[in-house]
Amino acid sequence: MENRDSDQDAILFEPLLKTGPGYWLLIFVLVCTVLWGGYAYVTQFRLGLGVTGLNRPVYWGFYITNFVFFVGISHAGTLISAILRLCQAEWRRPITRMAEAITVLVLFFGAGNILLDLGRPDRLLYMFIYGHLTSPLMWDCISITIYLIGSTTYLYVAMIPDLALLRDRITDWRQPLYRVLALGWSGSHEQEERLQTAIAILAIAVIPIAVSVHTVVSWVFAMTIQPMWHSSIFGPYFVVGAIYSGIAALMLTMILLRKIYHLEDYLKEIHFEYLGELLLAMCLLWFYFTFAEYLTAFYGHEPIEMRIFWAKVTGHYAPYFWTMVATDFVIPLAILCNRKTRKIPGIAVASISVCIGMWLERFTIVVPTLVNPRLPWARGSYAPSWVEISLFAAFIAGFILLYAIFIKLFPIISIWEVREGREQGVAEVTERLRGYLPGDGGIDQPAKAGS
Amino acid sequence: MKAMPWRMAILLVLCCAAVVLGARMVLGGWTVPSFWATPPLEQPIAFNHRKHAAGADGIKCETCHSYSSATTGTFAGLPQVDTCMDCHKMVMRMTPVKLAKKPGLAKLRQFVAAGYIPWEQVYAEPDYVFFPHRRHIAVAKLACAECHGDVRNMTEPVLRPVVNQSMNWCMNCHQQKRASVDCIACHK
Amino acid sequence: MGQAMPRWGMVIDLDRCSGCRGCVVACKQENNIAPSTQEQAQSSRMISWMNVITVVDGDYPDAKLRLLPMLCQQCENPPCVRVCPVGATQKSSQGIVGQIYPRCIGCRYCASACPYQVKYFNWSPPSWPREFEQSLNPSVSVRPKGVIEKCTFCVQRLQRARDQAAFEGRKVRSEGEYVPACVESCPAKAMYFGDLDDHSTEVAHLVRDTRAFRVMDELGTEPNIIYLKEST
Amino acid sequence: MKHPTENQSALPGRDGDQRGIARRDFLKLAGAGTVAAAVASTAVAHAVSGALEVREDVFPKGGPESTVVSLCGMCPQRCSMMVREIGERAVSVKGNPLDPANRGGLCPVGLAILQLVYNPDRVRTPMLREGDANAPRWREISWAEAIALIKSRLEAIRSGPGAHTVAAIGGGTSELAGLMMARFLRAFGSANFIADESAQPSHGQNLTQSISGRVAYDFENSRYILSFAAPLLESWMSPVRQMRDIADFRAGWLGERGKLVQIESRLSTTAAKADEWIRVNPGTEGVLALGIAGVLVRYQLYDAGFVKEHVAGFEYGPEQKSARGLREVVLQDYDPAKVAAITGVSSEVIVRLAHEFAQMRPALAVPPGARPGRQDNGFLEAAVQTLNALSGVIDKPGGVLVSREPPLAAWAPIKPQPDEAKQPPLRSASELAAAAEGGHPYLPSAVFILGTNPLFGSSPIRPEVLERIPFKVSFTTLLDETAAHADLVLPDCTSLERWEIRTAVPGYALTSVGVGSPAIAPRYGSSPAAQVILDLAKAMGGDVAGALAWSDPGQALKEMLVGLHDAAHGEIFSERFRREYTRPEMRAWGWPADTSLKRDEFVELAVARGGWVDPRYSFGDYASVLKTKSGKFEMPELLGSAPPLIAARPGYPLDLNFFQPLALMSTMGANLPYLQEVAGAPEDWPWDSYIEINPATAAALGIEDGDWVIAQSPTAQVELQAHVYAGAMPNVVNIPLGQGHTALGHWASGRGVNPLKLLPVGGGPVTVRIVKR
Repeated sequence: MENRDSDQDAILFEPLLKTGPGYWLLIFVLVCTVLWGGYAYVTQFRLGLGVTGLNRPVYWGFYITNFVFFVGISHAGTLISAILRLCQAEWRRPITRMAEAITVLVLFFGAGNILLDLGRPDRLLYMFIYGHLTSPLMWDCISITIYLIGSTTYLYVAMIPDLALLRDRITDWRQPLYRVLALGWSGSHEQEERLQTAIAILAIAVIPIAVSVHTVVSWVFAMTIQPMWHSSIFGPYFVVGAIYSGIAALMLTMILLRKIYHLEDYLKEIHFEYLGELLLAMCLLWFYFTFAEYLTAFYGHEPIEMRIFWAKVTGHYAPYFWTMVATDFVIPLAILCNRKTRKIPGIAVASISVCIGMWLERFTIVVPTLVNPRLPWARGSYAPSWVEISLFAAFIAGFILLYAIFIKLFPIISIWEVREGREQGVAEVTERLRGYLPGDGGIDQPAKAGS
Repeated sequence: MKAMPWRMAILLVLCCAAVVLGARMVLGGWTVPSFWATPPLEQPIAFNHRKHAAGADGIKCETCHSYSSATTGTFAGLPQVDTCMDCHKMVMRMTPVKLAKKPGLAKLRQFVAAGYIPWEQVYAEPDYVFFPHRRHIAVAKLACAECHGDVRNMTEPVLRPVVNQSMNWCMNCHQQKRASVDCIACHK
Repeated sequence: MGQAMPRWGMVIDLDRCSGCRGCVVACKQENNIAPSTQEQAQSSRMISWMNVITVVDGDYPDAKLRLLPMLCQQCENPPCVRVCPVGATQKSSQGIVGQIYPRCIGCRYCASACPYQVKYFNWSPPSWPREFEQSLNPSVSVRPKGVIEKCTFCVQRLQRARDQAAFEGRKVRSEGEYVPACVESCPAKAMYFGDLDDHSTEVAHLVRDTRAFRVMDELGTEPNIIYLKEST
Repeated sequence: MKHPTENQSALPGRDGDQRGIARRDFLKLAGAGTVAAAVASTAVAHAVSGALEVREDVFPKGGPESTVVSLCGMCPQRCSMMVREIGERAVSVKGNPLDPANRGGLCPVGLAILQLVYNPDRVRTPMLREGDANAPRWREISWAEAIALIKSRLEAIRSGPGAHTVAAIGGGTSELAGLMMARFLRAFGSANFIADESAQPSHGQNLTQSISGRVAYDFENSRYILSFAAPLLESWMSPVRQMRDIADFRAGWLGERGKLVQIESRLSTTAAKADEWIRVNPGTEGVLALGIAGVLVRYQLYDAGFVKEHVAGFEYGPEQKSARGLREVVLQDYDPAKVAAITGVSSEVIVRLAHEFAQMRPALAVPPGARPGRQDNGFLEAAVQTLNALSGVIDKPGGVLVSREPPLAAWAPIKPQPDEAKQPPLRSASELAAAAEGGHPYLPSAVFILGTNPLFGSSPIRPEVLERIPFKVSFTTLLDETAAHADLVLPDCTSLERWEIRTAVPGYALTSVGVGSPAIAPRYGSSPAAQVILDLAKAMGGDVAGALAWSDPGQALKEMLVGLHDAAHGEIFSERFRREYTRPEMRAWGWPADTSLKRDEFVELAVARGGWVDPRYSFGDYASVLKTKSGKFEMPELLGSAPPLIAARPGYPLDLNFFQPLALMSTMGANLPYLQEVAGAPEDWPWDSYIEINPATAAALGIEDGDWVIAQSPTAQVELQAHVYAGAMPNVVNIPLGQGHTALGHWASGRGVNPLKLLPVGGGPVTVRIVKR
């Protein structure tokens, strides 16, 4: 039994067992980038934020943009996989793990950007000692912490059976780690049930948390009275954007891993088909919100807001703004609408474009407002310094690095879920279908499927 | 059962180390109570407070720590040569033999020559705190000992704060005495 | 205790102001603001709690130039205080918005939230030529790098005035006894300072002037800096 | 013991031991790791927190506090200021509220004075120049050596070319040193003490009333001020006093709101704050003044009584030398239409101004004083004073006054030296320059320069002139351009470190004496110029020593103050003055002096309070204000001649206009960072020079705000940033003065440009062209 299964899913164990030179090369490059970033941060730590491009009145720039962006990406996993789990979408099985991994790992870098942005990182603890709940930044701090804990637990719990598998399979130095983490999982019926309930509860819990996170992130801006920030739709607007970029990031990851580890058998066209449609939906939704946001500003024609509006539409930030519109709306829409282009290569392009676009969106929300503040005679300008750019690069590298390590320690596709699907999925679905259909369903018992 | 292999061990140790280090990095700027943050000081003279100030006819604190007297400003002060010399005039006349018996006075004589005594300040308010002595002594009628500890009866020179003057400590007293608790009542 | 606290406020008469920027220099000298460099000035990182903003309207020959001394407006309802995650900026019971430098974590949220742009960030450590350190004012702390600072209405002067008053067993006089550096040495006597709630004071009287206005009053921040517009 | 993960999910295990052992190891290791890390981290954490702290020595040290009343030395007004001290350190200054001139106010320059006192670039020891001025090498010498050197040189001169060939310029900001130096020279045998010409607009009075200096404008009692490009709220005579009085004047402190009209090509700070800004072609202000005069005459709007009584040369008459009186001149040559054509001010406006000027009495016209690059100074000032004569405000409230000498006790007379009479003394900087260049009447053999920097400004004393004088001694705080050309540089100290006196506030009629006592000891081995002169005198011995026998300048100063006590009117600075100076009767009678004080008490009190004031002014005392032969206000004849107008040179189409930002009006201001930060007026333009260009002109030249441009005159060119400013007149460019030092200190030297080098040698009008870099 065991062996047959293992042979069957052998390919899923490949990444943990074999490591090619390409991998080490990648690691080397990433580590170098991260170290460079480290150097940049030490510089900033020593000399103060003067080494960035920030100034008065542009108090926030790259760091805050990246913070919003990364936290947005983190909505890929937990939210998606939780939703898919709850509505028992069978096709979710190979996706959930890699999605949740993204969430957990990218969150560190989201929160990390706040640390970068602090003038006195040594006083970070004050947020916990003397925290004032009147400040949206405090709300952020809380909800992100909860989200991090929640999604980590969610990832871990759903991984226990696989860890047990590895414990029994892998005999090198990693075994003790698995032994500890597997918590002596034996796959007994009782354990199965407890696991299922745990996952179900977490899945339900995680969704509101995820939504709250990016809502609160948006409130950091919306709660001020600054023009083009002080908007009530910012909450949903940001959440939609987050999920949008999240899915894009997820599909990108899927495509890469599929290519590298030959997972064609697990990540099939149909998965991309479905996710592609989901992406398309988010794309339209995002456009709806963006349109609403800018139309209100334009129609109201408040001079203070209009200065920013024009700065984005025709002024200094027009290139960023229109690139955003192109990469976030035009390109994905064009690709995803068309069934012919809604194939893996097309989707890859769309996902990349969306990731870029969503970063630009964050940027065009944060900076132009600060550059054109209310005070009619105060003008600013902002260009990131090498420190900010290096740290951005380092953070992306850092994320990929962690992800690459994760792949070497844990199966990137939830093996047990796939098996479960294979063993019970079909029967369940048939059951469900029968449930939907009038009468007894009118289709005869699939004889072999169950046994 | 086989013990945990060394790779595993190192991994775990590093993890913990990373966590704790991170925590400490964050704690770096945290206000550390002066009495264990700073190493004990060294005073130029083994000054015996009790000998000078004990008893009903002892010298008043303000007599030597003159800045902090009720009449003048905010800045804390330490006695200077002339303050000591008001009483210890004979020091200059003492023979080396006599002085040998009184090492403290021998030192004092050197300092008289130098013109000042390099006292180490034990209770130093941070740069960002406004603390007027007279407000507390003359107006609020606090005894010196309340904030400085019972220095009056110390025989050893003061080497480290007897009282840990943290902000909470200030605030508690201010709340009890219904004094202002505005941040900028004291922060400057 | 029981009695009403004073509400310190400032009136700036633009009809008298001649835009000499004496207030700017007086403020820097009083509050230990490190001299800037040309680089800092050009990258708009110069710290100057008091600024004289200039606005040029119209074109030659009908060009008009307005000069507006701009400092922390000491709002009754300050947007910056609400958003501070650690309570490093707070409104005192006497109406002064204070900044607590050793508490500030330097997130610059207050600065982004302030519609008047009068919160200044220490982008780099303050530095003086050794000689200049001689003229530092001990009544004001020197700010480290990485924290926000702002006009405090020269709160150090209020502290000393309160100290003196308490010593003499009275309240701080609502006018004249406590005066910020900028007001003190305005050559045109264009600035007035006092307790806005005490109707006997000159400021309280001037606030009722028909020329009185407050910058961006529509935001409901209720500044305690009141300007008198130029009469013609 | 329980394992944390057990709570996480309570799953019964298959293999108890395995699990148990694993956990135990885990915990052991975790524990070990934690301990190790905790220890290691302590060091790290401290290092980190240390790295983030401010440098310890920046903590301002506390100490006992005191306040000393001193005088500001940054500009000729020399406000009385109160210096706050902590221990030995001066930590802040504020205006002395009792000083009638500044009444508690200070301008940015004065407020920044501590940056001069503690300036790192201060001269720290006497220095002797070796090598030529262009590549000077300085040898540090002791004070004793310095004194000895001067002594030997002076004695050589006395036996050689003669004592009368020694000269001194300065005293502009250190009056006491000036008095000492003058006395020293007299005792030595020379009368060549040249007081600093700080662009005082007294030229007009010189022509019309033949009085110079001590000219005052009674703004606060005026109701209408017609300012002909006078930077009243910027760098004019006494900035602080003017700002205060003009603010009072505009606010209508006598009940009626005054009107300030600024006639200027540029939207300057003064123009911006004025009630009306009249845009006039630069250099034609004088013409406009005469145009207004013409209207006054034509419509009989002038003060006929005053003109009849006290004005000579108003119309053609027997006693008249010239062919035409002013009346004929203005009626024939300056009818509104013609004036409008020249000045660019419409004739309606000219007529309106004239009527306002005639109706809103007392109405006062104010000249700008000498302006570099403008030749019309004499003409303009004469024209302006003519207006004042026509409105009859000469020596009347709200008019043009002459401030009275305070009754200071004179020092003991000195016995005249034979040399002194040999040759006529040199009376002005231009005479000195001429003498140095032409060597006649004689070549100055030595010159003392006291706290003035002629080589930087538009003074006739130029480097090559100075080079011809064999021995040049400079008393200076910072090593400025002039000091760089001196043979001997003596570190002078700032006004806060020395005794100082102020016998008059430029342009202010109120008789007052300001007294400054040293707030802190002279720093960096500097010594007050006055003290050095005393030491030098002592060294010289003989009559010189006898003439300056005081132990220190303070003593000499107090000797002068005794006179105020004996005068038995006026009073020491007091609250009473602040309360009552606004009452007109004060100006009529003043106060009975407080005679209860003994002489020394009086002096001490005067020093403690900062001075003495006498509010009395006897108006209409024409005997003392009209010093002309005729005893009348004489209409200057040069008005009859054609007005000096600037014609743009072909190829250089843009008229060049200079203006002096308040922040940099002091010769040393450029080396004070706080002043560099507020340099530029009216708009901030910190730390650099700039050239104001009208938007249309800039567009025509394809220049945008902030572009680097080159301004070329026929003789020179400067490179600076363009500031496209709607307040600049089309085809007129404005450049601020005060930047472009080649010496002075590390903040000032090499920063910005000194636009005066665009002027042809010896001044004179100039037009420029602008090209993009």
